[in-house]
Amino acid sequence: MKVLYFSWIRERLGMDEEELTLPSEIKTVGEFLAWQKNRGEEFEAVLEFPDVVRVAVDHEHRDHDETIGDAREIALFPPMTGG
Amino acid sequence: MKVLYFSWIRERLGMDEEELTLPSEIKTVGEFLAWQKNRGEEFEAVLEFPDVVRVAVDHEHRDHDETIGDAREIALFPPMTGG
Amino acid sequence: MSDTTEANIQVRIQPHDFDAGIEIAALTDSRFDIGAVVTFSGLCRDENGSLSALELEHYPGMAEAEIIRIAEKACQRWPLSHLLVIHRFGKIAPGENIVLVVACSSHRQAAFDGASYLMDFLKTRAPFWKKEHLKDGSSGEWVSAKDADDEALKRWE
Amino acid sequence: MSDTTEANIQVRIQPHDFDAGIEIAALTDSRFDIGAVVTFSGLCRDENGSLSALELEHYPGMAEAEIIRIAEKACQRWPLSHLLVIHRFGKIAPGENIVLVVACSSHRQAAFDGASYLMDFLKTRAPFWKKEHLKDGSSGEWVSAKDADDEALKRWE
Repeated sequence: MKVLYFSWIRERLGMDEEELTLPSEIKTVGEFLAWQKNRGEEFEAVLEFPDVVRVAVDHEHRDHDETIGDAREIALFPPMTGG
Repeated sequence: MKVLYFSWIRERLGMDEEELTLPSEIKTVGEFLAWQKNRGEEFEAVLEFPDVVRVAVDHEHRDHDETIGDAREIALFPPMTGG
Repeated sequence: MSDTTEANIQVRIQPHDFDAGIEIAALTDSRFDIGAVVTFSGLCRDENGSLSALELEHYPGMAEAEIIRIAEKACQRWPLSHLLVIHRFGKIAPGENIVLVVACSSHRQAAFDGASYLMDFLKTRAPFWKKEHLKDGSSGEWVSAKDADDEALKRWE
Repeated sequence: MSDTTEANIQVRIQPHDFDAGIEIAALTDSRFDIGAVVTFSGLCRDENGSLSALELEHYPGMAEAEIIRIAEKACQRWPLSHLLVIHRFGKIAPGENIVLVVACSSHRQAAFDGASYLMDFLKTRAPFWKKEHLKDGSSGEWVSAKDADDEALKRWE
């Protein structure tokens, strides 16, 4: 599964994308974020306040309590500031 | 005093403007319209339903119960359809 | 009404066409405080294909004065840095422009509200009248004022 | 969503500038059913003079998809004959264009509401992020999302 990072999350993690294989017990967006938080110092800093992190699964916004399903692509980003 | 006519009022009266001297007893827009109505057949037809006739005094809308004052220019026209 | 507010209002009553892009550029070039520009363009419609042109009659002098009064009220109500109104007169063919409003502000809601308010009052208070000219060569009807346009004013009370 | 509705939505995510007048003309030329066109242009502001540019980052693929979803909802809610959205990315200097929305309808209130709805949801849901670059050569802050933008959505509920 491809995981993308944008804006200050991308900058703090020092990467814009990576390939990940998730443990099968991870079903929801929230579980995915909790798992990510344990992947090192930078992930812990980025996910210190997970509520501010927005998640899209296959180009669609997903709330933290929603399931990931068999996603091809997950993206993590801060609240949007376009327009 | 200059009196101007627009749109179908202009067409029915067959003139776009005229010079008039009003009797001194005419104070309000409504009194002016009532006086105009007696000026002949075309005026009677145009002012059959005076409520639909809009009046401007010196380029400002005036309700029928407002006074004319010492106007230089009065205009009669139907409801507006610009834009 | 402050001088500053008045300086930012432009009203043009003209027979010739306009270009919204050129007007937006003229208002925003070399400015760094305008975050939002809302334009309204009103066009001549002809849904049943019988119209040759609309003829726009106006009351010279009052048309400008009345639109300026409406624009001043809009500028008192919302923080608009510019408010431009162009209204054409004369014969206008289907598909052609009739009216343009350009409202500039630092914030988008003020620009939307200012332009919408201006159009609602322009429709019912600016002295313009439309007459239809039909394709068969006959002179059609004077367009009737719409109750819906009077209704639209109530939301600004 | 009917085919007709989808056919009338255009979304472009691009680095280069746009011209509102050209876009309006492209949507309205040879059409006689459009009576009202509302455009919203969002520009890069720099009120204190310290900004060199905003850098707009976006999520390719999702940016288009999300704006199309918002546009489809607008077209379901109001009778819009066209809804065009152009959003730029990359470095944008103060005074330059960032976003354009063009909403066409036979009636003015639908065009105003459609454009305003689209901007409110684009602001909070389209995946774009702005970073400041300052004139002193330093990289400034990522622009923070505004609570007021979330608030603005409530009037469409």
